[in-house]
Amino acid sequence: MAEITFKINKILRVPVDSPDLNPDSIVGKSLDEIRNIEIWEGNRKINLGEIFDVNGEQVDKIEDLSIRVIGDVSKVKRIGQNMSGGNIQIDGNAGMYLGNKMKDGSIIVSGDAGSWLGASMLGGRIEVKGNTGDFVGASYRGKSEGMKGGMILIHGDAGNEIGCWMKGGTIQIMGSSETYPGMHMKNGTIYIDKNCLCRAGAQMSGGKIIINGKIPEILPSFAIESIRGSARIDKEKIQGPFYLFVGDGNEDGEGRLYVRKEGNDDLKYCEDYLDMEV
Amino acid sequence: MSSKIFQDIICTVCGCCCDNLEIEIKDGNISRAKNACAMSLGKLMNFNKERNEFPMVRNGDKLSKASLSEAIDKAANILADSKYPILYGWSLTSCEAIELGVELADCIGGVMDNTTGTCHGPGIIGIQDVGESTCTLGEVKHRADLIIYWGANPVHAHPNHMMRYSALSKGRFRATRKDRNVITVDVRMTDTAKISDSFIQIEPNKDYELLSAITATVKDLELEQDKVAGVPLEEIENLADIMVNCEFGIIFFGLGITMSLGKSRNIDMALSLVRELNKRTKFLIMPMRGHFNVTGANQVTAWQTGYPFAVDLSKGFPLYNPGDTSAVDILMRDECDAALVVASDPISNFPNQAARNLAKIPLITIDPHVTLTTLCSEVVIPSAHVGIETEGSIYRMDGVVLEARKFIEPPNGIVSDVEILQNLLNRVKKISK
Amino acid sequence: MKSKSLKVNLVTGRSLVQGRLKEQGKLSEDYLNNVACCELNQDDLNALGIAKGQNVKISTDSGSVVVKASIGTQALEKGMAFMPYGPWAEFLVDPKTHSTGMPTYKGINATISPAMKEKVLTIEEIIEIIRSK
Amino acid sequence: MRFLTSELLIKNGIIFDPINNVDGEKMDISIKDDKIVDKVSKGARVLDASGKIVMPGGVDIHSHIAGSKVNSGRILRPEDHEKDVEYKTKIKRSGVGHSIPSTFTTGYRYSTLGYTTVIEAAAPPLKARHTHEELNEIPILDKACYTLLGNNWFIMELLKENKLEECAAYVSWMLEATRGYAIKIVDPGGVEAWGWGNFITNLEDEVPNFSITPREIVVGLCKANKMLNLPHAIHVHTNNLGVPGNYQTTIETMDSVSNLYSGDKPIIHITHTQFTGFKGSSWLNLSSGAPEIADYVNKHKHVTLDLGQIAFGDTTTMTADGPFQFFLHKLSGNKWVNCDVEAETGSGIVPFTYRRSNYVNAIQWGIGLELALLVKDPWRIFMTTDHPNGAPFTKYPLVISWLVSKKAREKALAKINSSAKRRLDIPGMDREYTLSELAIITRAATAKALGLKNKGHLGIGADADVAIYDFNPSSMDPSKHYPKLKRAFGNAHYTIKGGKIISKKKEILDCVDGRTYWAKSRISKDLESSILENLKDMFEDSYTVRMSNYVIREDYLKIPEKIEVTAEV
Repeated sequence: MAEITFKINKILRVPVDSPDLNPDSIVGKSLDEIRNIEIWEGNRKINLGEIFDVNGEQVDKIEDLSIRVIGDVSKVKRIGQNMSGGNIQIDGNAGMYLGNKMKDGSIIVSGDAGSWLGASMLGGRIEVKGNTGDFVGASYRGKSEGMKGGMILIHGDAGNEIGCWMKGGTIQIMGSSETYPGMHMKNGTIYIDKNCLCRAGAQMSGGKIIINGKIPEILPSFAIESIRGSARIDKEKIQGPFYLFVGDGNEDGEGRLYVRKEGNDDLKYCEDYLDMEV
Repeated sequence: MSSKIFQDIICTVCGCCCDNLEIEIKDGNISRAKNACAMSLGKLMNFNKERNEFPMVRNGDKLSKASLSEAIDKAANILADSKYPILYGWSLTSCEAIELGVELADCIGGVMDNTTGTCHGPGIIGIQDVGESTCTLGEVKHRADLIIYWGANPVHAHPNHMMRYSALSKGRFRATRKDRNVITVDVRMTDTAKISDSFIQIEPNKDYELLSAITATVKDLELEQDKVAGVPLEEIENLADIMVNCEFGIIFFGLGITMSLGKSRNIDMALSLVRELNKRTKFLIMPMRGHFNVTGANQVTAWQTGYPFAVDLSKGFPLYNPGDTSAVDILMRDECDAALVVASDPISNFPNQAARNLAKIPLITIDPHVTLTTLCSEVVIPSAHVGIETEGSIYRMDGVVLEARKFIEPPNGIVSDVEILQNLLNRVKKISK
Repeated sequence: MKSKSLKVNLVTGRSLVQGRLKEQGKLSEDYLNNVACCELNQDDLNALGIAKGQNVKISTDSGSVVVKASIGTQALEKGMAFMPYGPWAEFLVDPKTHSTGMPTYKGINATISPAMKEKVLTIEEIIEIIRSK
Repeated sequence: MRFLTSELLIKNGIIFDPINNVDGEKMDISIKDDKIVDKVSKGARVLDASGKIVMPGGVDIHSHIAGSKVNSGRILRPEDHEKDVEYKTKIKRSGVGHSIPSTFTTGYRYSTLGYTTVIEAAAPPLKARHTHEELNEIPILDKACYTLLGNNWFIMELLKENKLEECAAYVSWMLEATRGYAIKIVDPGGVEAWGWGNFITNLEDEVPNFSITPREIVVGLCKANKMLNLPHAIHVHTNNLGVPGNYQTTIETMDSVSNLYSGDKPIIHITHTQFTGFKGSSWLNLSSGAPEIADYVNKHKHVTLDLGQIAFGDTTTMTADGPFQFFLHKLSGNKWVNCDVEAETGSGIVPFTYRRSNYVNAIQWGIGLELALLVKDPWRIFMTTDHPNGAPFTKYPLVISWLVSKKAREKALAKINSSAKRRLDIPGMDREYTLSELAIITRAATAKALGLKNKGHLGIGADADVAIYDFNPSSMDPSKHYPKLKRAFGNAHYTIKGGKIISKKKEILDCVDGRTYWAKSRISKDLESSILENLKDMFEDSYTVRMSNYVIREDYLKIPEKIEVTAEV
């Protein structure tokens, strides 16, 4: 993989909007052409070169292109938007809309990432070592189609409404999630290794959510279906036992919500509604 | 000095926009105001108190007197130089001023946001996912036999609401109070609950769960919990029955569910419940908008830019995403480098850290009163009170448009928001040519 | 047994007095007395060992502030506190908007402890804090 | 570059001006200030229009562009705006487009299609001020709005007691109070029944609590319209819209006023007739009722129609017909907004996508075109898409290509649902609209139907609204070269409004404010005072606003233009 590095060279006061900082807009361009790519700093048009020191050499095939962004770019929005290949590595904290509408390729963030990570994602892979904001893999406001494919892996915690209006793909949170994971979810898989604050799978109509840690309460419109020995994410199998709830009844949904049995004693009441002996 | 009486004056305090005030003017002051509630009287009898008498510009650490053109010149330069300015407030001024505000934001490339973000913004986000079934207040007055106040306390926040538009009003098909069933759902027994027919006490931050349970019951699903949000199951079933069997029901929701845990999704669920109920009977929902023209701020911003609030015009086209382009979030991420606040006092209502970030950047405030925001500002320009000293179009909470009228001359040297903003816009256009 | 502090669920909101006074201007003594206050349930006050009108300190993850304690006219449950919107409540509000633009003004976990000796900040002092770099 | 002279000469254009019987002749058009004159001085600025079509500015008789319903649609659909934005320039304000454009974008995009006059199709009287505030902010276009009266409590009561003269006086007062242009009737009685969540299905159903039937409302208002001598006929959105078998309701509605017809001016206009031309008893056997409707219209001179043509793709349906929109919400499952207005009307919004593969949508596509091809008199059928219900107005060039070219229709037919194709008569229809007929149904006939004397033609004294399209009919055949025609009508070579050159291709060169027309029918003094008396207490118990706060003053409109007539009552 040939690498082009972008090292942030100034403290950003206002947000930067750089949807063209992605492999598709950089492949086949010379370093000077890359430096002259237009981006927005607040309401001013500037060039990439004005806030990044750009090094490396021209790469003509997108599969070989690896973009490395060094420094705190938490105020730089839409990195990797619409990318269809190649790799982006961010050493530091990333901004909002990272990998927005991404088709393919991969993004790795060593620090935290902002909200709307991988929103409306179609394919590819995003990995965040730290935490993320809200609306991971979600849809745009008013649209009823979120992430359709691809894979998002977050090692830290995630915010609210991850996988909102999700239609496919997989989101794995190794930490905890706040409220409403899988909100209005239609399909796809969400795995939360630790705890969920509340309201998992609210108004979901399909798809699968697995909560490995603790959740204080299940929404009243969900119904217990059975206790399963294990649950599957794509090919990987996780040993249970899990309570399996089906919902959201309010949307006549067939979403499947797996909640680990141990540690969730508050949910024991649902076992009375199971006809099979436990 | 002779006294003069003005009829059918429109009140410019809360979202009710009562339009039957009768004002008596004596020696240039309001001596009596018939049909005005306590909050309205608070404004009508004291609008002259604690006013900014003249424009002020800060040099060093003190705000000192300046001429109108000096203040506008300084403000214009701040805005023209700014790389990411916020234009905030707008809910306590006229639509004509808001139209100029959007044009100014479009011209300088700033973020146009109004107080909806910290009021019923979550409600609008919910509507954008589910839609809403609503009406004008007269439909409630004429037809409603079931009125539910959810997380709203009109006795305190909209004192004339029940008398003019809902529970205590006389409608064509609902002549007396007995024809109406009034239910209040809140975390505490509010004064509104005390005059309702029944009160449902809900645990704080559990609105979504209760709404979800009621919707499930309306859909005849079997609930597996005997208590939801602290409300026993048969009380939920009873409420669901009342809702399904009414002829015309309405939910008025307040900040109780937009400001607590779940925010926009609480309203998303409430809208879904109402949509579900429309399969069985006639059911509507309406937000209790707080300020007299916050609805107008949404409408004007929406017809000019396509979006009701939190509109980022810095890239030459409108961008909307509350959470990214909304005032509190931008301030918490410390992303803006200048601000214009019109007819609002964010420094005394925003979370403290957001207020600090707002106070540390060049801040221009246009407001009749001395407020915490004006005291922290770089430039202060006093403006006339809409609906008292200047006229203007305002939108009631249900979207009905009224034209607030002028019946007292403003103090000399004090001009309207519209005139100030027009000057400011012209000056900015000259600078950025 | 007088417990030194009490866990409560804080709701900030509109009250008619605050609604009326905000229209009149926020520098008046009247405004301070009616807005720099926190309504509590009578039993909670007793548990804290303080009487109506004495000062208490409220703190949340976002900050803390000293205000006058009072009894809710609109019956407050045990474990609940109500404060009118305004410059004092602002220190306690959770700024996290969960990407909706709305900070959390209601349902905030807070702890309350007696602070008879401490003073309620005046508007000028609050402005000083806000403008301090 | 700015020209000092206010004179303009459009040279050698190929003129289509049906009102003045000019059909494709090479002529010059002279303009001075904002009027068309017979000649100009040598100093006039010259626009070379040789080899190009020159027509009067387009006049759109039915479009939802302003008002509380349209704005609720804008607020509802950020996802519709996100994909189609308008960048600001020195002259243009920024904005958003697709199915519900923001106000500025509406003005710019209509002018790049060569349209210069657009009528807002439905203004709820109580919220008419909102409509006018938005119309004031739509640049360039001249405009007006229709006042919704078909479910008005006071009118229903007056008609029930047969007080026809008081009803006419009240209508005259309402048009002045709301600065409206014509009587708009939507699902008469049905929206009032929807106030209780009920539905009205035919002209004979009684409206709950008012014991009047939709037929009596239509007939009563048609009589009132004639008494008041209003410039435009009653503009009717019939009952049962969007329901299979509703073509019969449409014909009954047209026939209910046939005996009132005298003189040569049509007295009833049925709007977006495609949605009301459904035959069959269910979605499965849905077929086109266009032949029957067209046959009736060909035999009766008192009726005019507009198409309400659909085009495939995503759009937003919005009408004052609350019950229909709820019906469409249940059908589609999409998000739904409903807003009932006290004592007057209602409204509903549902985003909707018309799909080629969908049997019902394909039949709807056919119904609209069959109506256009079967109604013989082009002066009584107008081209609309009921923007944005059938399609956004930016799709007009596509609809034009279907009307003028059989090949264009065949290309579209090849992709639609095959069983729908079999059931439609379109494949067998050969008629192709001539350019003159096209000018009639998009500007001349609509201006005439609206009674706007200075619009829709290029005669001396007409408003200087001109559209120049880069298509040479002498060297190219519209039927064969329809893609070129579509492109030409998609971005007018030049659009001139009030004598000013507004746009060249897609670029906006100048921005002016348009007029807002409203109709004033002067009635006798004593009738007026009798009405005013019992209006006051009607407001007391029916409305939540006072009468003095209901009336809109004339200078609330940016540039008001009163069209005054004298009533017979």
